[in-house]
Amino acid sequence: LEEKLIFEIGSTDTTGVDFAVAPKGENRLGDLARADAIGLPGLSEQETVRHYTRLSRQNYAIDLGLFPLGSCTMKHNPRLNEKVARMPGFADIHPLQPQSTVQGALGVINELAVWLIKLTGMHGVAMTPKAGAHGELCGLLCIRAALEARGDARQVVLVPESAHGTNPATAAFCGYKVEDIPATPDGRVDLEALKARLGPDVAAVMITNPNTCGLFERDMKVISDAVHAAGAFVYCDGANFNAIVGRVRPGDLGVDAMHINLHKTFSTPHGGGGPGSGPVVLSEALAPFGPLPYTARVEDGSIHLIEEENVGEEMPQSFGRMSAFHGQMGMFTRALAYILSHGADGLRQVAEDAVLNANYVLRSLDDVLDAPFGGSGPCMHEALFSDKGLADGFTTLDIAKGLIDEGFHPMTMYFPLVVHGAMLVEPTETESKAALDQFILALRSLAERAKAGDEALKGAPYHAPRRRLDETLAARKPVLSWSEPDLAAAAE
Amino acid sequence: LEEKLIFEIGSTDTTGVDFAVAPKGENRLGDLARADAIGLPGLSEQETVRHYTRLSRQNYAIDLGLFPLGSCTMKHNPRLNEKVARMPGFADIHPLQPQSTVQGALGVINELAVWLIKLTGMHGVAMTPKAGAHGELCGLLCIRAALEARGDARQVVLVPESAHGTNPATAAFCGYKVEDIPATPDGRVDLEALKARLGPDVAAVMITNPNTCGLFERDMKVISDAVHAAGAFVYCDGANFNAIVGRVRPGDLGVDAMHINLHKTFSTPHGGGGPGSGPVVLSEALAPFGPLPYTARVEDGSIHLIEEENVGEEMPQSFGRMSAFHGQMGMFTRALAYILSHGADGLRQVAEDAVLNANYVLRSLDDVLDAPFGGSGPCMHEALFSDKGLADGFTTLDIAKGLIDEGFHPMTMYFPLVVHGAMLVEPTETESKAALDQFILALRSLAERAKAGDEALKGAPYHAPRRRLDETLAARKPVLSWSEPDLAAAAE
Amino acid sequence: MENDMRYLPLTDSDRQAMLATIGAASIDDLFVDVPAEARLAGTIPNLPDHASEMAVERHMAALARKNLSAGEAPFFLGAGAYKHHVPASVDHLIQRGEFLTAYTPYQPEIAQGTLQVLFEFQTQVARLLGCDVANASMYDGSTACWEAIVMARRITKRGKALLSSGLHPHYVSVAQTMAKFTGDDLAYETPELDSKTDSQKLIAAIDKDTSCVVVQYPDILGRIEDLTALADAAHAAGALLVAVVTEPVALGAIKAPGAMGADIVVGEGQSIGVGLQFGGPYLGLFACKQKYVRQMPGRLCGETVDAAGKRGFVLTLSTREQHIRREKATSNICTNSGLCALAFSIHMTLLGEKGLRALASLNHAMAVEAADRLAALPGVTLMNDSFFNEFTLVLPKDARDVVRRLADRGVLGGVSLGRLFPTAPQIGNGLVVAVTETVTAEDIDIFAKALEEELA
Amino acid sequence: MENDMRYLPLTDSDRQAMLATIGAASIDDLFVDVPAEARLAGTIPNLPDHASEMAVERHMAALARKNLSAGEAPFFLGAGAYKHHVPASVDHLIQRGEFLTAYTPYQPEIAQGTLQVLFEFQTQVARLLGCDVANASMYDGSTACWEAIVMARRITKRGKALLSSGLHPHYVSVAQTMAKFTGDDLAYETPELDSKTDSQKLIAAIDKDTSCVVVQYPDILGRIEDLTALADAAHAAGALLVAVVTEPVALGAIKAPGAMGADIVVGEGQSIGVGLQFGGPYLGLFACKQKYVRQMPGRLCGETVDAAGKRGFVLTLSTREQHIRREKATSNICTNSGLCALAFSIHMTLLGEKGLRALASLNHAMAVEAADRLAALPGVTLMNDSFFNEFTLVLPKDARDVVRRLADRGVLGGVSLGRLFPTAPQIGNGLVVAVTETVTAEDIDIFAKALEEELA
Repeated sequence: LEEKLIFEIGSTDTTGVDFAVAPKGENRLGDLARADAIGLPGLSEQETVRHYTRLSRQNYAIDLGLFPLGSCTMKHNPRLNEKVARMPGFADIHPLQPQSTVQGALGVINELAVWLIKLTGMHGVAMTPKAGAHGELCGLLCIRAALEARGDARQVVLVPESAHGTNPATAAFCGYKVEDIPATPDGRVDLEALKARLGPDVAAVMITNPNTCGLFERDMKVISDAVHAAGAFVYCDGANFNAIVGRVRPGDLGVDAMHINLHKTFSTPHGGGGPGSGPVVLSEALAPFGPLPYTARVEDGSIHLIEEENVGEEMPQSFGRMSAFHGQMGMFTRALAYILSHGADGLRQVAEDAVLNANYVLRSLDDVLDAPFGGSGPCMHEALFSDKGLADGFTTLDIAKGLIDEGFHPMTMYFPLVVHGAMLVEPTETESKAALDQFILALRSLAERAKAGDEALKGAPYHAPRRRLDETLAARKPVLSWSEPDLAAAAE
Repeated sequence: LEEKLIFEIGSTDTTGVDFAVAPKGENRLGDLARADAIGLPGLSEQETVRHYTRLSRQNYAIDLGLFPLGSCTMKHNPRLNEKVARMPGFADIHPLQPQSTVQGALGVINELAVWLIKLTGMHGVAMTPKAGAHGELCGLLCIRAALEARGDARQVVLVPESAHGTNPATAAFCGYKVEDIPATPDGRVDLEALKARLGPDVAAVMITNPNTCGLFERDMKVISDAVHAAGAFVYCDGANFNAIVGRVRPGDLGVDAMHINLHKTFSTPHGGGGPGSGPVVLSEALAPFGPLPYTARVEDGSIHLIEEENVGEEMPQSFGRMSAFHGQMGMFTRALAYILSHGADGLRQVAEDAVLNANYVLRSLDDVLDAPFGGSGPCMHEALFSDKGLADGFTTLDIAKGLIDEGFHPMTMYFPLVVHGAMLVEPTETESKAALDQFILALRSLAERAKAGDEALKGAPYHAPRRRLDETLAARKPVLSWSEPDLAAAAE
Repeated sequence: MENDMRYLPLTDSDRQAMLATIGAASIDDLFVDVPAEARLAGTIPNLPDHASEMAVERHMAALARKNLSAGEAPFFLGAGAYKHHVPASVDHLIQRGEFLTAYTPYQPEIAQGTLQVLFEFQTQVARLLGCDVANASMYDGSTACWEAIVMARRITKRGKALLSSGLHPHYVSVAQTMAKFTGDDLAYETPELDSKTDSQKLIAAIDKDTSCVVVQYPDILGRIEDLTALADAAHAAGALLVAVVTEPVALGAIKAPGAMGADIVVGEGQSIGVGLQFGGPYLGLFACKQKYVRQMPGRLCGETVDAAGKRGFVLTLSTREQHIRREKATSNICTNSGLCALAFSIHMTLLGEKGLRALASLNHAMAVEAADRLAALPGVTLMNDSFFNEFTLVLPKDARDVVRRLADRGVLGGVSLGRLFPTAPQIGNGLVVAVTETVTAEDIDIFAKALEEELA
Repeated sequence: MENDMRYLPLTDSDRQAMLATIGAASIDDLFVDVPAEARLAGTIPNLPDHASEMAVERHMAALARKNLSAGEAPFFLGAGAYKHHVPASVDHLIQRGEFLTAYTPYQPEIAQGTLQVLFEFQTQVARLLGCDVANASMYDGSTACWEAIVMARRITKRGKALLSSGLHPHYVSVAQTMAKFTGDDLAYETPELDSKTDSQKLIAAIDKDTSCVVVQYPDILGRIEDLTALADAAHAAGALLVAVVTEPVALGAIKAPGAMGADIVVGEGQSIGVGLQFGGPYLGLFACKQKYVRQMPGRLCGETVDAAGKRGFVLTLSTREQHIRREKATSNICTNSGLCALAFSIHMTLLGEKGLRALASLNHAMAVEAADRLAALPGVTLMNDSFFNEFTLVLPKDARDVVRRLADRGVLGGVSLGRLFPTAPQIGNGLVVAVTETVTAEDIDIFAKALEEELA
């Protein structure tokens, strides 16, 4: 299971491509021709295929097994969507082609937009954000733009303790001061504390619902009303939309903006860390401020693109462009194919099965693992456990790494922060009962071993391509790129 | 590494597809509706993807490493060819479409045919055979048809001892009596013995050149002349064409028919055992007898198809159809893409590099492994070793299984039969020097262990998905399909 | 070569170093055994040199564009090859390098992936066809059919086979070609445009020299009938019944030939997982009764255990095969249609019994709809009483020209009997029409209108 | 649902059994915490129900066919997104399930595949851009550019950035959008149709408040120039030079920005491995000098060892990141463009230095050929003295309409400056033309003739 680096097996003399010979002609590079050795090794096509095929086999993936990853919704990625995204009419068009030559592409964006709006009960949607966190940024920029439009320079964003780290980071990135909202003992936002903090300096409240404890915020509508009454906006983190799609519309709960991680609820492949896509649905109050470009269907049925050129007439309050071009088109085609495959009835079933699976896991394990909010009613699409009751010296990490030896990806651990040694398990709706039963069996056995103090568990994983890795060393003496061994040695 | 069978994890109630509801209508099935349970389990799409993804990981493949498989030419399969074969214009056309709608497909067949004819220096080519052995059959049928056309009912086919098993099997399958030709001590056909056997009862001689000892038959032209003088034909097994493509034309050596395994010389993927494709190039004497359908370019540049309808006028001596439709179109597109990529210069380089690599292996190991014909001059594209000199009780099989633990596929073993404990190594031209050096190192170490009598070697492989399997049990009590466990038990 | 070749990894300095190890001065020294007059000095003339990936892709794409693909037109062709929707995951999975670029599983320790698939495939095929055992696939349906005739000869030691007139004419041709050389005696007549098959004639013709009766189900004209009487008659005379299935999807709706007494059932598996591909590669299905298994041709995969006692799979009963038995083998075949069998098995797993039945029922319903619509056109009659997804129309004129003219209008409207049976002009007005789940109501409408205009 | 849904494996009997385990009477019981008025009783109205794979594929294919794809037309668009030939093996490899469906490599023991690729990617990017270190990629070039400005602010603790007029106008827009909220001060003017850039102006404008100068190379009009003087001037004033590369293939032919003194080099990596995709997903490249590494945004992969002493890779320096630092993070980003980075890295490995140089030189040669041919047309002038694979033509009339009319003739003939700079009508006659290895001599000919006719 050792695969050398391309720098160790390739050479700058080898290549896996060939080109027609360039026609001889005058060079117009000025005096800028690159003379230095770049140091990029090449491999033949066969060596390339082998290198990456072998490397891939050191990864765990949904295609190999269950991913019980709370708040990250790793579900099956249908292969139809990959096929669709590769149709030349989608994969091989330039973002600046004349509009008449890309009506189908604009049609995809518009059709997906209509679905997202209807599924969420909102008024508009900004399609260009490149990922969830970028969507959060978009939502907060809409809020800032809306506040500025009324001359209101509020500076504070309230974020619950249990929020994803991106929430406070995003608020800070666009210039807000971040304050925490405490949680109640049953794992929800403390409504009274929130109400008490609301005031003329608060621009927005960022809430995740269902929240990161796996619970639905029962008071969501009351919260929204209070926030609106205080002149602020409600931002909802849409990471957990999978739990409620087709059954609950955030718009009905008073949400002003919510990003949708297309790779979560709508199953675009995670790809080992991206690319994502984070469209943001917007309330009537915020929609006029959304970013460019924007699509709209016009009377003759064609799709019209609003960008810098015509924004003045058509969308004068837009806060502007937040990335080049039209957003993650390759993710839109996949998400739309996914949505059309499920339809309104199938998406509702998605939420039902996701919640059913999570409750099944919760109730199948709450006798051996502490479920801190197990008494607070059903969970939504994820089940939360804590490390309470494990033998001394045994941690959530040990159970997580033990899962690797059982053939599973670890659950989300130590998040949310409000629970000690949290283990957040999200099975998703694409797992069969048989797969869940296998997972439950594995987790049960690990819990029993950790309670019994089985020391072997602390060394896990044993059956993975690598044992536990030294992350401290990596951070203390960062080696972030490869150097020729003699150079590396000389640098020591 | 245990993956259950679909019959153990699926159910006849589960499906991974969905269809529009069938319109209600009258049933026209007579009284034949199938009422019994068929017993076909289904899996959801996610479960299906996982089952086959996991299973695939129990295979060795070219994409994972070198395949030193003599006489089987396992070389790199370029991905361009996969892409080309899937173009809808090739993948999604019906074999009985009107000719005007498939001119591009007929064009592929014709273009490939022209290449094969020119590369071999022959007169015509039969494109329809489905695999190498089917090509052999085609060649022998042409020979029989040609003999019958002149009223000559010869009954014997001569085959060298070192021939592939398909040669005698094919000759027998179309009604010939098979006789062996002995080999000389230097690993080639015994010319004098052959000449002595030729006579009016001999229909054909089947020769492999380069032969299965990895040597070129120096006397090929003399042999051909003698065979022709005796009124018989020369069939050449083309399995080893990779050694000489672009450098030597079988037509120049007097060959009358030779099949070409497209998956060997022209790199169509082996697919775990097929599909293959075995076009047969034919001399002027045999071409008129080739099978239907046949393509020909006509004056207006379009491609014309000769089949039953027009065979009488155009190809009256054809021996007829030997499979439905036009042959392995999906292999033709891949092979043509491969040939065009290499061109005349690249294909010549293929032979050179294949032979260079084999000689490099031969000379890097002939100090530790017995090379029975190492003194007979350079080998062609494969290097032959024997088990001579291994410690008592150690066999070629032990070395082969030991290679598995070193991360390689075993070489071809116990073939050709003329060498005791043969190990036939064919590296192919798509291996880099670095890959060869690794392989040589591994084989050297195994040879040393087998000479030293390292008992551990007899248990190899240790690091594969399975240890050595009990083939005797499998053949003695064949279990060829799955039964429900209680049924299986009851049957005992 | 002056330029690099993307598939050849040796560099010139590698080549020099390797020649030095070998002790040869040049590459030419390694070809000394080739007679000088046969050694080519340079590249073969009048052939182009190597081309970039981009250039080759362009060339092939240009050829592909010259074809009218089935997905681009209302499409109604069958007659032994059927257009079905293949789920995207099938093609994704068969392209995994570990399947695509694997060798024949002669080394079972590192080929359990391929072997387990074959074991599952054999079970699926046996159940679908209603037989005890199936092999790991053959070249295609037509060659499997001939292998079945040879196998029946081996079992019965008789040399005469009766071929039904409903057998695909290409399959008949293949058998006739081979019989010319092997001396097998084949009885065959071209079919008639009749809703009744020639079963009664076949039963009457069975005698003590008959090795087997070969009957297609559904047959080349789309007819389906109970095979029990044929099987009984054959068995009574010591002969076998060989059934041929060219549309396996049908067996999701109609009785399996094995269940009606067929001894050997062969078929073309292309419908499930493989796609049209202009005729190949396809895969031959081959199944039979348990008692004949050692007479079966082709590869077989069987269950066993490894040295550690774990269940595993191996190729087995290879003493029937050419690489062991040489001229005494049951067949000369040394290839199965591995990757096509994989595609078949994956598609069948996705379908499952439930999906297969739904697929078959959708095919039948669409075919009934199309048959009724087309038979209502002036001058057109429907020959079949019963059928699955394919039926024969009798037109008021020769169907070959009609098909060609429909193609000029962009409609791929079935297979004419003139194309299939050029020597039987008496049935030239017949048109075989296949209707699968890929046909839409709109396609039927376009076809019907075009046909009506062509016949007007 | 009445019918099965192919992606949902639970059967109704599974659901009943699971509810029993949970102790709930129905699914509705699990949604009790949702306020009753927000619980939808049935499906959301006016949306279709589920559809078969075949139906969805047809729908999407119909939409795809409404687009004119780059491969179907003579194609000359660039301006931040380039059509290059991507070898077929790249797409094959990124579709392996273990890459495609893997999670972010937070569990390094079972993510060494992804992690080693990122380590190799970082090294490739750093070397290509001429920098010490690179991160594991960002959303795209435009957002990477803004992140670079923020990083320069963090390093210099100054708030004013000078943006070159040669910077891609979308990148400028993104920065302006963000600056409205963050309060950063951005100096920017639209470009002029001049073979000289505004470097001298920028140098003159650098002062003690300047955090960085942001310059694109090659710039939006295709101009290339030595950045050393700019770097020196910036450094003399305590500011940084940020270089932006939207066409990384150029760096196979021309000097790397890092080698000319740039402190941070960002770029759009789409050209290598990714394809056009109507603008996304792409991947942002981000590299800098070693000394600034802890100020870098985005994911970083580093080398380490495991408990058994084996070399391995992990995500590192994550104390900069949002999931640890929350509001104190260097950026809010929690995604890299993983699969695009993989495609980039595979393509770069196939190319190697030799292939990259050959590719770049073919691009340049084709561009020179096209430039000379087009500049010879009546009324057309070539603005650039020097360029790589993209240049600006000055037409005798507004280029927007010309581009639209060319499209109506099936020629995708470049990007008009009117589209890029709608508020700068004075440069509306400019047309940016990109010429890559995918352009043939015939394409140039068709384009030239069509342009000549449009201008006549």
